[in-house]
Parts: sequence; structure tokens; C-alpha cells
Amino acid sequence: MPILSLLIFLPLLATAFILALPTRYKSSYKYIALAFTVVQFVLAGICYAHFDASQPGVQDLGGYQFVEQLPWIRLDLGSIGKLEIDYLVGIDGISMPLLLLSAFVMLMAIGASWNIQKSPKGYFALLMVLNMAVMGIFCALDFFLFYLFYEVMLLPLYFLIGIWGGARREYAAIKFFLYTLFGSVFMLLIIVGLYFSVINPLTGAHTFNMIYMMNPQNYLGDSIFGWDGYQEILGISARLVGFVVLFFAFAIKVPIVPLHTWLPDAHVEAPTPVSIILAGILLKIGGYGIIRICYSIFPDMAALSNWWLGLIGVISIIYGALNALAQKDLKRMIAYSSVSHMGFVLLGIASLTAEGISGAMFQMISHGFLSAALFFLVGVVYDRVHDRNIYSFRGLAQLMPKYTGYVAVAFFASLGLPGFSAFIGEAFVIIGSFNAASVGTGLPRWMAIAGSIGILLSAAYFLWTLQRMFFGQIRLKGGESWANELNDINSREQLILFPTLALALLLGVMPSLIFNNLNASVLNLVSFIQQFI
Amino acid sequence: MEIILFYAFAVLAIGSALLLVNLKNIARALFLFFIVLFAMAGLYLFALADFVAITQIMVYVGGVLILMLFAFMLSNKELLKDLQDSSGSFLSMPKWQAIVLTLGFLTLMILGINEWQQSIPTWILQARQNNTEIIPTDNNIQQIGLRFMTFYVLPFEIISVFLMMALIGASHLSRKERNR
Amino acid sequence: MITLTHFLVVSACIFCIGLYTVLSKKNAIMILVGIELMINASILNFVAFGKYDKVSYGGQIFALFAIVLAAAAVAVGLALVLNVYRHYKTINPDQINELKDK
Amino acid sequence: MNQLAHISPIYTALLTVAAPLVAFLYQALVGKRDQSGIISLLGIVCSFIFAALTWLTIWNHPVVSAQLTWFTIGASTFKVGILLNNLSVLMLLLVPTVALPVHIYSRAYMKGDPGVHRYWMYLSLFCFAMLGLVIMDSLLLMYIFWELVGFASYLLIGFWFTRETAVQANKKAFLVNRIGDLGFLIGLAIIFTQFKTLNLVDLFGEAGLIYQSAVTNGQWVSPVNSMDQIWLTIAGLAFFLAAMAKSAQFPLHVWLPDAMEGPTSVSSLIHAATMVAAGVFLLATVFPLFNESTLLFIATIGTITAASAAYFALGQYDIKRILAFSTISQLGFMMVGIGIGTWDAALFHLVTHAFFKCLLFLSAGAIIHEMTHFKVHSQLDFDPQDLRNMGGLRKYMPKTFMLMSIASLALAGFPLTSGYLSKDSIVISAYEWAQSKGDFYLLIPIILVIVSILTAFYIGRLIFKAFFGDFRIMDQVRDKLLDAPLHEASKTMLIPMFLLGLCCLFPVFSLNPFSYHDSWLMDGLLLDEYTFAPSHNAHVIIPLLLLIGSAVSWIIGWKWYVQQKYPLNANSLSLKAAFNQAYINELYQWIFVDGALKLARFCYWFDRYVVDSLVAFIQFIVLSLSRLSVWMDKHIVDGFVNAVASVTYWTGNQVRLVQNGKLQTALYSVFLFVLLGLIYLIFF
Amino acid sequence: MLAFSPYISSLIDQIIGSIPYFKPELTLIITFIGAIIASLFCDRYWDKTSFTITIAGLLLSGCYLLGQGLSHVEMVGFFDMIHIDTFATSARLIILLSTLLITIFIQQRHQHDRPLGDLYAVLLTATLGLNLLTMSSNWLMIFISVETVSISSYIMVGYFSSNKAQSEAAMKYVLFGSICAAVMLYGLSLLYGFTGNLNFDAQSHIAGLVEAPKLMISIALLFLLTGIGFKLSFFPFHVWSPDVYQGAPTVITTYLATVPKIAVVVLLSKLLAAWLAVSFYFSDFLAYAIIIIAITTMLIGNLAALRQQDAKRMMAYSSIGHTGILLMAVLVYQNNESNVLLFYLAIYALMNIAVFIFIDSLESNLGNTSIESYKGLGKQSPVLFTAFSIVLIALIGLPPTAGFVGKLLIFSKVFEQYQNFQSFGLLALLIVGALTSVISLFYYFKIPLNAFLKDSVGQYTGKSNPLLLGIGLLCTLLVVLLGLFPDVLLSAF
Repeated sequence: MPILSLLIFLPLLATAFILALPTRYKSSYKYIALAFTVVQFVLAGICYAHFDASQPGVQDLGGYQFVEQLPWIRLDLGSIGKLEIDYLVGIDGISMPLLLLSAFVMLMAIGASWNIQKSPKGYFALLMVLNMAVMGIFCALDFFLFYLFYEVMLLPLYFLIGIWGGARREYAAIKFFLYTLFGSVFMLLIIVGLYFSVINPLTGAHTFNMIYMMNPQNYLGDSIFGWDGYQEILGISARLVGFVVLFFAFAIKVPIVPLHTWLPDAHVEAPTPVSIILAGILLKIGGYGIIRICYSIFPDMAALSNWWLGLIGVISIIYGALNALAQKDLKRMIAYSSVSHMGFVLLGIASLTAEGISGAMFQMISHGFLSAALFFLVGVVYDRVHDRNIYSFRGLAQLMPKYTGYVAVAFFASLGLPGFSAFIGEAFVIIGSFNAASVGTGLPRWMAIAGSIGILLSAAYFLWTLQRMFFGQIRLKGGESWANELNDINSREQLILFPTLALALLLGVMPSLIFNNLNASVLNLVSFIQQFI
Repeated sequence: MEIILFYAFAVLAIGSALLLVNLKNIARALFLFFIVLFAMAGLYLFALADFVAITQIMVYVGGVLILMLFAFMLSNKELLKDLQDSSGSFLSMPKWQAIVLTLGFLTLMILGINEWQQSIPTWILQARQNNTEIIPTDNNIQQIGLRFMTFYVLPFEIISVFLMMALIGASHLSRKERNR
Repeated sequence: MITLTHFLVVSACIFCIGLYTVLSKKNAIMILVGIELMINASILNFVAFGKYDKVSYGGQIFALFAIVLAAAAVAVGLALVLNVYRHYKTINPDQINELKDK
Repeated sequence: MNQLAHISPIYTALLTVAAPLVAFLYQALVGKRDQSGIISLLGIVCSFIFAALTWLTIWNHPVVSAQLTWFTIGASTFKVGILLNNLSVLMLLLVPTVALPVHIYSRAYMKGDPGVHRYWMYLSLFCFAMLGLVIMDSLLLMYIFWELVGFASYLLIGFWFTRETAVQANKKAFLVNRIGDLGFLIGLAIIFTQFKTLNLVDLFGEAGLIYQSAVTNGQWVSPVNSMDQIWLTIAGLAFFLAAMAKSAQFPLHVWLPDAMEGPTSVSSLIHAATMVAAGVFLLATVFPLFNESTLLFIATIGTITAASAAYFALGQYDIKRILAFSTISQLGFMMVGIGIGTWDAALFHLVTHAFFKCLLFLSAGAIIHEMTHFKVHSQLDFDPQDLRNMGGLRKYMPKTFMLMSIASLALAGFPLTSGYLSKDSIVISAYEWAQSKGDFYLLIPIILVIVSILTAFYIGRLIFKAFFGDFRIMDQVRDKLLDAPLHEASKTMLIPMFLLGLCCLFPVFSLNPFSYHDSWLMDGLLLDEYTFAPSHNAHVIIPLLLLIGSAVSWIIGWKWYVQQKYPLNANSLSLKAAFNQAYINELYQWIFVDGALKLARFCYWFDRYVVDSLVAFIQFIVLSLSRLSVWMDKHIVDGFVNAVASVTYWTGNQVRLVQNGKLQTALYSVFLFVLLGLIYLIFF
Repeated sequence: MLAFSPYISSLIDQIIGSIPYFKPELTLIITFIGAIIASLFCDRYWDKTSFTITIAGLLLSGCYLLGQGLSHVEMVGFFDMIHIDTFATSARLIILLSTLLITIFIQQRHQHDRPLGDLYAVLLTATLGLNLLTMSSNWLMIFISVETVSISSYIMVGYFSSNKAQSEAAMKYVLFGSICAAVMLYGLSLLYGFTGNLNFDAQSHIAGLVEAPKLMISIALLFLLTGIGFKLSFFPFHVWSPDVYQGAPTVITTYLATVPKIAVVVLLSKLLAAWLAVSFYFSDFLAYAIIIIAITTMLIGNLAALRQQDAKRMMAYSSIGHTGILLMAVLVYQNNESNVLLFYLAIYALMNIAVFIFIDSLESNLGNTSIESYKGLGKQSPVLFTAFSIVLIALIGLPPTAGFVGKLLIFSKVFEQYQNFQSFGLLALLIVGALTSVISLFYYFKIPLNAFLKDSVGQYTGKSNPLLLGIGLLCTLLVVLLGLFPDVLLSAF
């Protein structure tokens, strides 16, 4: 069964259904979307269940699973050589957890969009297209295919933010789009360069196959990204340029300081479900891209430049946390906390140790649904009174005890309370990056220590928010009318939140659920890069 | 003698062209244009292009100029006034800028011609050696006619289509009354 | 002896005068005149060079075609200028500026 | 019962931990519907029974440990397991032993509170976390429970979340603890990097990795790795930082006094007996890691803490805050115990302190409970925790008075109490240690002696002010409320207090009331040899010194507080009164009393406004930094992007300048560009 | 004269031998005459006569072309006047198909306006000129073709002259165009002077250029580029295009923005392929000039588009920007490897036609082409605006559209050249090309932004011509399908 293709293209079928169905059945759109997403989630679950954790993946196509390969574009372009683009999908330990996460977050997003009133047809159709794109990104092993999905993902998001967003939605949407596009057009140039540098050893044609790009033997000696000749672009080593450009393309997505400013705007203006997807999936694409593409294709440069990556990670952690501390808008605060938390991902990746990279992966998964839950929780209050200012609320715990409970659990889980998943991720990032100096990857120990300050700061802003908004005597900006509006969360909302937070707990207690599938791939990656240190 | 005549025609052409540019009355300017065209035709003769010179006079003087004059007469007299607008902002570009620009081009071209003077193109030297220059006794009209019907038959045919199109187009454009 | 340079200098002068006309005259008809001057300069070049091309007569024939094409262009151009005059009651190019970056 | 005894200690230990967890889950699921807390009580009873069984099986028996694979990350496998040795089972027994009375007590104390179901839930969570902390066999797992304990404490401090002060206090507590957690995490990272394992048995067990590592040539070499020796010190300091935060050591002690915003029963269990002692427990566990300088640092900090907190206690009027400072001070003693290398003594003091301090808090709670009732009845507005509002309570609450006195005697280290044994063990050891080190080090035992005397004084002050003299508030209400006097707390509160009172006496720990060396506890922990020689003289002189000092301080206290001869009572009168005193008296007063009090006040002021405002200042700095970064984000980072955008727009606009609709402008620009291009291309 | 006469019969044989290969163009000429006759005599009885004849002629010509294409005809005819190769054939096919679509567009859009017979005739001559342009390598032929196309275009722009804007656009167009043509003619005369030969790929022509003096040949080449630049509207000869595109009737704008560029690009690539094969002063100069022009064109086109309020005007700048991309492709074009260029041209034509059909459809409802007036219309005609957005995405060059594939292929070509020569100019081209894609997002997305993201202000009937909308949607569909399966088209070239 071509399970990955099904996983990718099912949402497209849903889109077709939704578009075909006349508007008078508009209440059924969400059910269609839900049904397809559930099926998708089940499929992802099947993938998980049948996943062979011992296969290494990364630069070894044999180690990938559920691989499907179809010739897609085959052309003879004369001097450019034969164009060889495959429909090549497959997953390894690095992509599989993210695939599962995406399916889960999508499910959450559909649940969160249950009350969408404004043209639901377009909304769900776009959501499904987005769904397809993110699935595709995590499965694609052909760079062309990857890029295709990568760009396709932008468009639905643009419209989702732009049409269903808040007051400054146009600004936010275009800003988001531009930042990402800015990274990706230059990525395109590097893709082209790689294409000319790499040949398929079987056919002798140039190829977009990422796996072939990871093998130094497949590079032509005198090609621009070749390993033998020392090629330069503007006096800088060409491979370094390639690595840096790709890194920035993905780093914008992560996002790193100072390329993060699209994130708070996009989050604040986006509707809740889109925020959930943004935080839950899109940011992960950045981290995934760095691991899958930057590191695997340019392992030598990864080993060379990880000091800077680590520095950027640390700066993101602390800068994001400081910003979060000063926010008055709850959603903005959480958006900045994402910057801080994703900084850990970068730090972990930069450590080049098994613990660090696994920790980073785990942090991505954990941040995936925790931030989704946080945004959902913001959405709960916002839905009721259309205000997110922290100072507009006080003593919510008395009005909405259950809600407060969920918020507290989500906050504490996010700030790295042991027993929840974020702790495992952050702790191992710190441990891994600390260990890096001993392994000799060049990441100094002070970065680990500086990164841990972020943990402290995250406690500060979460607790402060908890204190300001939920504790104390009731004092609402909107007075009595707000008090009437602010009902405790309903069962639909609980149905979404409970599994999410339960999952955070489950993964915190049993991290092996993720780590088991990750280990072989991460070890393979680490040993692959270690050759170049 | 020949060269004096050449200079005379050259001075006539350039001089009347300069005058033409600076005249305020457009009708007079057009008359000067007439003189320029004649002078040019004269210059063509010095290049042994008698048929071109004749065509120049026939087509330009007989065609273009008359067309322009008719255009004036058919429309308002206002067109004959000089339309120079002295109060121009920076962007409406006063004349001195045009002068500077033109002189710039002229300087470059003269410099270029001067440079070119040092190295006569090989093909011209070969033509002089092989005596394949056109000489005053050649029957240009016959030669041109032959070329038109052989080597240049395609352009010759195409230009007929072109002229037809221009005719239709121009007549369509100047139709005053709309059918509908 | 009339050399090639003589022709070239004259044609360069005529060309530049044409260019000047085109750039500075505030009357569309005069711009057309300027264009004709520039074309004449080119024709002069062609015939001057054509003198050495007895085999294919390229210069003179090009000159002839250029004259014809220029005449046709003037016809169309005049028609269009008159069209503008109908709408604007002027043919000063500076005043015909409805279309611009706003 | 016999059969039960044959159950593997592993299981009994697990059941000990699991029982409160079950209770917690039950409370979490049932929520408001069960307010009785009976399940929690049941849970802790089970815990106690199983803990006792475990203790019986393990104490002075070989170490038992069991492990299961938890997860593998990269090539390193992490295991989850428990380690049962004398240290851990001692703690395992201590926690439910203290928690059980507190649970019983709470049933009465918390009765009628609308959120009491949460109270039980949190309390069970705390017990679970605390029990888990002591038996885990891996530093990572310890860290997890370490934080969970802090989390439970956060919840309980902020139990009355509508009170602003409570919410501030719990935030402060958690954040300060987080600082310590960072230390723990960094310690973990160092250990993991150096030894590639976090398992306690592998690290600190017989021939553990820690013993195989050594400092050679400035490098800290372990079997698997080596790094600069500075990291050994840093690791020690990192773990000590963790302990400092949790055990409220100077200057991270600021959260503990504030934590008194929680219910008194909670304060007694968490902030006096168990959680705050976890730091000491941690240090005892990782003791082999510490090198000379780290230990000295620990001892110094312990001394400073002990001394400063004792001074702060002098100036307090809030009954709970006095006890809180006293706790800090005693924790300082324990730290000194660790710092001088006698962690068995520290542990001993930890255990005895747990009982008497818990009892003190419970007694204080009983008083507050009754005072609050009285307040409600009399409809007066006064602070039920303020010592100045009390007095003469002996008449109304004689049993409480008795129990509290016993606990106070234990705290002061009066012979025949448990406190005498444990405190002496530390002070004497410190003296012996200092002797072996050199004269300068004698400062530490001397300070400790002074602090002990101060301890006696402030606890005496508390007792005298609360129970002797006249009930001060009564004056105002005598006519109105004769029919509603104070009375003894209910039996449910008194019985657990009584049990704890028993535990404050020497027989529980040692049959010889004067020699801590005979204590079973010290035997069990079996620290083979101290690094210093014992001094027999110290065993006689120091207890005597302490006893005499305490007695004198009490006499003074009695004079001042009971007989109302307080020399500093009124500002102007104090001078007049002083005039009548003998010169020595004056000097004495000036030097010791006045000076001490002023110093105490100054220290408290220092604590309030310098140390605490240091926290506030750091908070301010962090907040300013965060505002700065927001400003940067808005104006520089984003501003840069916006500037790029505007420049782009501006350039676009410049291009449009040509497009003014005038034909000749366009033409001119075209030919200008051609000319310029020509010049550029030809000449450059 | 006498020496010449013996060859005459063989010369005439050669002419007659060339005619069969000239069938597509001959068909166009005959159709042209037919259309004139029909417009004079038959249109008054059935007003679709000339239209029918035009369509039939275009189709027939297309059939001949297809035949040529399928049999891969490569020949030289009319004494080197025309070179037929597969590149030219494919380009002519694209031109014909685009013209066909535009003819239908004209007919549908203007069926109630003035008699259109003459317009079809002019359109046919323009097509003829373009066809010749793709085939010829003789400067005389090229000049005549350029003039044919230009003058036809002037007439088409001024054809309706129903309002001020149209006549103004026509006048600006004709004056600007004639000036550029005159300058080009001067350049050509100089080139002729250097070489004594009018065939740009002849050996003697290139030999003459090689030894030409630097200053003069620089002037000549730049003057030559003036004429080509006017047709392609690249910097700095682009200034006319916004005014003309905005002023001209939308159908004509479609034509101007699409079809002439195809032919001129083919010409320019052939020229550069012939000249840049050698490395002398003149070719380096030309390559350098083209690089600079390409970079500035991309920048200027995209930057200036940012502030535009009018959809047509914006599209003018957009097409300037695309010219820059095309110049990149032209620069790295090598003989016999035309499919990348052709693919981009085909896609470009498709995208432009689609966009202008949508703009026109909106114009006929709203009465103007201001982007502001699209506010909130996305909800009222979702199909149109969805397709519109997809095409705009293709214009930006984002996947999964063919615009992306086209850009990717061009970038690939340039990159390959860069890899071979390590020239900084090529790298700059790549970077600027990528950068301007980002910039272009700003203005292209103004349209969906207004349509979907803003709230509706005015009245909107939403009716549109079904046939035209169908063509627009078909183009959109093709743009997406060719983005997913580009090899279908690429292998055809």
C-alpha cells in the first residue's frame, strides 16, 4: 500500500470534496475535513506501528522506510544534462515522529476551527491543501519535490492568515510570506547548484535526489559544490555559501533571532487554528530542514560552523525569553516563548552530539503540541471576550477553574517541569550541548549554561502570567458582562486539550516512544558528521 | 571642385537643419526641412547613389512633406504656432539639457569616427583592391533592379504587404466619421 | 577627394540635430521631422558604405527600403498625432500626460 | 505480618511511593466531590506502613537496587530504578512519619475551606514527589522529583490563590528554586559528560566511577573522559546551588519566609520538615563529588545562613516567620555538617529537626487556628499570627503550651531532647574539624555556639510572649466576649502533635541522652572515619557552654517578656530605665542586647531591602532587559526589515519619477542612460 | 551586368525552391488579403466573415508549421534571408497559438465596437512580421520585420481611439517607437560599415566586427540594442510600456505584452549565440551590456511595480521584470538548446494571456482597472479570483506552477554557465533574479490581497464572458499542469 502517498494526497481529495459540495451544505465541511484528518492520523499511526526502529536512514536510502519512487520528470536538456526528478518519498527516524506530530496537530487544528463562520468552504479547503503540503515536506526525499511542497505550503497560509486573521492580518500575512519566500528563493539557487554538482551514480544523470546529494562520492570533482576542488563564490568557499544560504532559509522558519519578527505578528493576527499549525508544524519544518538538508548535505560545513549555530541558538533562547517577559498580549507572549523554545532546538542541533540532536528532535515534538495547546488556550479566552491583553484579566481562576487547571498544566509543561515532554527535550539539549566540548564538536560549555538560563526565564514569564491573569481577586476590564461571557471550557475544548496534555505527560514519562525510533537515525547522522570534524 | 560642392551641400544640409530646429514658425521649419532633404539627396549623389537620391526626392519631398503640409491644412491653424513652453520645471526638461546630451553624443561619435579613420575596414580595402567599388559609370538602376528581383526578393515582397497594411491602417485611423 | 569620414561626420551631425529636435521641440510634428532627420543620417551612412559593395548593393538597397519604411511610418504617425489632436486639442507632448505613474 | 515482611523491599518501597500517587490521582479525578481527604490520609497511612517495612528490611542490611530500562538516547541508555540504602530508607521512613501526623492534623485544620479538595490533592502529590525523590537511583530521576517537589510546594504556597501575597510568594519560591534547578541541571550535564551515566550506584556505589576518577595535571580524568579540573569544582558548586535554593541557604533563602503564606500545616510538612531538607539529602548523596574548596564553601555558607537567619528571627513578630527563620538557621547547621564532612551528623540533625520543627509549626498552627476563630467571633480586626496580640495563652491552651515547649527545648538543644544530640553532634564535629584545620577555622564553631544561644533566646521569646503574661487582645474585648474565650484545639489536631512531641525526645534516637555517637541513626549511616581527630574535651565543654548560654538567655527572656521589664520597650523610656541599671548592665545591654537587636534589625533590614531587593533588583534588571529587547525587536530588528522595505519602496518611487507621462522626459532619460552606459562601458 | 545574367535562372530556381518552406507565411499573406477583402465587402452581410477567415488562416498556417516542426525542417531560403530551424518553428507555433487566442479575445471583447476586419488584417501582418523575425538573420529582413511589427502595433493601439487614453498611448507609442527604430537604423548602418555584410551570422560579418574600432562599435551595438530594447522593453527603453499598456485597449495590451517579445527574444538569442561564440571586444561588450541591462531591468521593473495602483500598468512593469528574466535566458542560450527558452516563452504567453483576460473581464464589469476596485470581489467571483491568484503565483515563480519550473530551468542554465566561467556577472544575475522574485510578491499579491482580504465596497455584477473565462481558466489549468509535468511540453520542443 503506498501509505505515504495516501497520507500526502488524502487531504487533496478532501479539498476536492469540499470544493465540489455546494455551499448550502456548509456545515458539513468541517466533518469532511475531520474525517479525512482522522483517517490520515490513523495512517500515520500505522506508519508508526510498522516502523522499524533499527533502520538508520539519513544518508542511506536503504535505511528509509515506506519508500515510493516513481520517475516524474525525465528530460534531456542538452548541455544541462538529463533532468532527473523523481517522485521519491520515504521516512526515517527523523521524519517519522514529525509526520505523526503533524497529523496530530492537524487534528487539533480542525477541532479548533469548529466554530469558523466566515466562508468555511475556502477555509477548510485551504487547510487541507496546507495539510497536504506539510505532509509532503516531511516525506519528500527529492529536493525538487521538497521545494515544491515547501512553497505550496506558503500560499494557503497566506490566505488563512490574511482572510481569517485579526486586525492587521494583511501586514502579518505578507510579512510572513515575504520572510519565508526570501529564504526560499535563495534556497532555489543552491538547489540548482547542487543539481549540477551531483550525479546519480546509477544513471550518470544530474539529479535532485537528496540522498545522492548526501554522498560525497556522487559529486563531480570540479562542480561548484564539489568536494575535491576548492570552489569559491565571491572568495568564500562555495560549500560554506551553500550551507549558510540553506541554513538561513530554514532558520527563518525556526525562527532564529533576528529573523524572527514575522512570527509574533503572524501569530497574533492568525486565527487560533492557524496559530496552532504555525507553532505546531511550521516551525518544525525549519528544524527538520536543518537536520535533513543542511546537515546531511553539507556535513563538513555543519561541523565547521556549529559554533555560530549554537550562538544563534543561545541568543534566540535568551532574547526570545526576555521578549516574552515584557509582552502584554498573551498570544504575543506565547509567540516569543516559541522563539525561545525553538532556540533550544537549534542549540541541540548545533551540539552535534547524539543527546543534543535527539533532545532537539524531542523538543520539536514536544513544542509541537505544547505550543499548539497554548495557542488553543489563548483562543479559548479570545473567543469569549475578544481580548488577549494580560492586564485585562485578573482572578480568572475563580471564574474558570477548569480552564485555569489546563492553563497551569500547559504552562508548567512548557516551562520544562519534569514529567512533561518539554523537560526531556530541554534537559537533553543542555546535556548534549554540554557534552559537545568533550566530543570535540567545538561547542563551548558556556553555551549550555547560558541556554539553561532560558529555562529560568521561561519559568519567570509563565508564572508571572499565571499570577497576573488567573490568581488574585477577580478584576476584568469588561466588568460584569465579561464575567458572564467567560464560561468555563466546554467539552469540545476539553476533548482537544486533554489528549494533548496527556500526550505531553505520556511522552514526558515514556520518552522512549519517540527516542526508540529516533536513535538509529540520529546516531547515523552524528557519525556521518563526525567524519568531518 | 567636387569636394567644394560636397562641402556646400553638407553646409547647406547641416545649416538648414540647425535653423530648422530653432525656428519658431512651423511652416517655415517645414520649408527648411524640404531644403535639408534636397541637400541630403545631393549628398547621396556624391556617394554614387543616384537612384537613392531620386527616390529620396520623390518619396520624401513628394510624399512625406506634402503629407505633413496637408495634415496642417486639414486641421486647425493652431498647430502652426510654436508650442514651446518656456516655463518648464526640472522634469519638463529645458533645452540646455537636450543640448548637453546631444553634444555628448556628437562628441562620442566624432571621437569614434576619428578613431575609425585610422583603420579602414578590411572589406573596403579589399573592395578597392578588387575594384568592386561602384564607379560613376555604373548603371545603378539596372543593378538594383536585378538585386530586387533576386537576392532581395523576399524583403521586396514583404514590404508590399507592409505598405498595404500601413495604407489600410493609416486610412482607418484618419477616418473622421465612425461607422457606428 | 571625398573620403568616408566626410560622410560619417555629416551624418553624425544630422543625426544629432535630429536627436536634439526629438528631445526639445514641443510639437509632435516636429518630433516626426526629427525622426526623419535621424533616418536620413542613417541613409547617408548606408549609401556612403554602399559605394564599396558592388556585389550585393546592400547599402543602396537598404537605403531604399529605409526611405519607404520611413515614409509609411510617417503616414501612420501623422494619423495618430491627428487622432490625439482630436481628443486633446493640442499636440504638445508635454501636455499629453494623462497616462503616468500616479 | 510475617508474610508481609518477606515481600521484597523493592516492592514495599514502590508501594510507599505509589500510595500517595494513587491518592493524588483519585483526588484529581474526583475533584470537588471528595473534600474529606480520607483517601489521602489512607494513602499516607499505607505509605507509612510500607515505609516502615522497607526500613526494617533494609536498615543496616546490604544495599538493594533494581532497575528497568527507561529510554535510550543515542548510544546512552537511561534506566529507571530505585536504590535502597540506609540513607534513602531513613528518608523514606521520615517522610511519611512526619506526613502522617500532618495529614491527621490537616483534617481538622483545613476543615471547611472551599478548596480543600485541592489541598488534599496537592498534599498527596507532594508526598509522592518527596518519597520518589529519596529512593530514585539516578540523578536524572532525582532531578525530576526534585522539581516536582518544588512544583507541589508552589501549588501549596499559592493554595489561597486569591491572596495577592500568596501568589507573589509562590512565584518567588518557584523561581528561586528554579535557579537551584539550573545548578542541578548543569551538575547533571557535567556528571553525564564526565561519566556517561547518571546512575547513583554506578557513580557513588562501591568502587563507583567517582572513586575511579582523579585530578591529575590539572585535568579531571574519569575512565571515559577528562576535562579541566575547574569543572570538578563547578560540578560541586552546581549541586550546592541546587541545595542552596531548595534548603533556603543565604542568599537564596528569601523565598522561605514568604512561603509562610501557605497553610500552616503545609509549612510544617514542606517548609520545615521535609522538602527544605531535600537539599541536605542531595548533598549527602553526591558527597563524594565535593573537593576541599567546595566543602569549605558549603561550610561557610552554612554558617552565614545559620547566623543571619537566627538574627532575623530575633526581630520578628509573626509567629510563623520566626519559625521560618529558625528553619533556615537550622538548615544552615546542617549545611555546616555537610561542609565539614560529617554528613551523618547533618542527616541526624535533619531527622530530629524534622520532628521538632514540624511540631513547632503545628503548635503555631493550633494557636493561629484558635486566634482566627477568636477573631471571627470577636469581630475584631487583628493579625492572628502576630505575637504582640498574644500572651497568656498558657491558661487557655495548656496542652499546646506543653508540646510547644518540648519542641522549643529540642530546638534549643536542651539535654534529654533529640535536638541536644543532633545539634551537639554538628557543633562538636565542627570544633574538631576546625581544630584539625587551623585557628582561623575556629570562627565557624564559635559562631555556631553563639547562634545556638541565640536560637534558645528567640524561641524562648516566642514561648514567653505567646504563653505567658496576659492575653493582650483580651483587654479590648473583655466586656464583650467573655463567653467566647480561647480554648484548646480539637483532638484531631492534638493527637498528631502529641505523637510528634514524643519523637522530640532522646529515646527515639539514642538510649544515651548525652552521646550522639550512640545513636542508632549515626551508626546506621556509618561514616567510616572523619577526616579529623575527635576531641574529648569538646564533648563536655561545648554542651555545657550551650546549656549555660541557653539558660542565661532564657532568664533574660523571662525577665523581659514575662515580667514586662523589657529594657527597650519605649523609645524615650528605655534611656531612663537604662540609667538605673548598673554600668555592666548598661554595657551588656548596649553591647549585646541593644547591639544584637540593632544588628538583628539591621540584618533583617539588610535582608528585606538588600538581599530581597537584590532579588527585586534582578527582577527589575531582567524586566528592563526584556523591555529593552522588545524595544530592540520593534525598532531595530523589525525596524531594519521595515527600513529595507521603505528603501525598496523609495527606490521604486525614484524610478517612477521618470514616468511623469511626458514623452520627452522619458526620451531624455532613455538617451541619457544610453550615453552614460556608453561612457561607462567604454571607459570603465 | 553581363557577368550576372547567366546565373539568373539558377537564382530563380532557388527562389522557387524556397517557396514550399515559406508556406506558413504565405498562408498568412493570403489570409491578410482575404481579411481585407472580407472586411471591405462581406462583413456588412455577416460580421464574422473576416474573423472566420483569420482564424482559418491562422489554423492553416499552424498546420503547415506543425508539419515543419514534426519533420524537423532545417533549411536556408531566399539567399540567406531566412533560416528555418526547430527553434524558429517552435517559436512561430507559440506566436501563432497566442495570436489565435488573442484573435478570439478581440472578437469576443469588441464585437460591438467598430468593424474589426482591418484589425484582423493588421494583426496578421504583425504575425507575419514576427514569424519573419524568428527566422531571419539578415539585418535588412530584420529591420523590415521589426518595422512591420511596430507599425502594425501602432495601428492596433490606436485602432479604436475611443478615448483620450487610447489615442495618447498610440501617439506615445508611435513617436517613441519611430525614434528607437531610427536609432537602430543608424546602428545598423554602422554595422554595415564595419562589415560590408548584412548577415549577422556570416563569417565575414563577425570578422568585420572583430576588427572594428572600439568606440564606434560600442555606439553601434548600443544603438542596435535601442531598437531591440524598445521591442522587448528592457531598461532603459522600457519607459513607454507602462503608459502604452495602460492606455491601450486590454486586448491589444495582451498582444503587446506577449507576442512580440517571443519573436524578439528568439532573434536576440540567435544573435547572441552567433556573436558571443567568439570572445572579442565587441562580444564581451555586448555580454557585459546585456548583463547590466538584465539586472537593472529586473530591479527597475519590479521596484517600479511596487507602487502601481492600476492592474494593467502593474502588469506592464511586471512584463518588464520578466524581460529581465528572459534576458538571462537569452544570454546563456546556446545553439540547439532552445527548449528552456521556449518553455519559458510559452509559459509567459499563457500567463500573460490569462492575466489579461481576467483583468479585462473585471474591467468590463467595473469600468476600470484600478486594483483598489477589486476590493472584496474574491467572495463574489471566487473562481475568477482563484484562477487569477494562481496565475499571479506562476508569475512570481512559485511552485507548483509552470512559472516556477520555467524560472528554475533558466536559473539552472545560468548556474551551469556560472559553474563553467565563474563570472561574477552571472552570479549577480542569479542573485538579483532571486531577489526580485521576492519583491514581485509584493505587488502581484496586491490583487488577491484586495480581492480576498479586504471587504467589499462597491457594486459588482460579476457577469463575464463565458468563452473568455473558459480560455482564461484553461490557461490557468495549463499553467498548473505544466508546472507538475513540464516534460510534456519541454520534450515537445
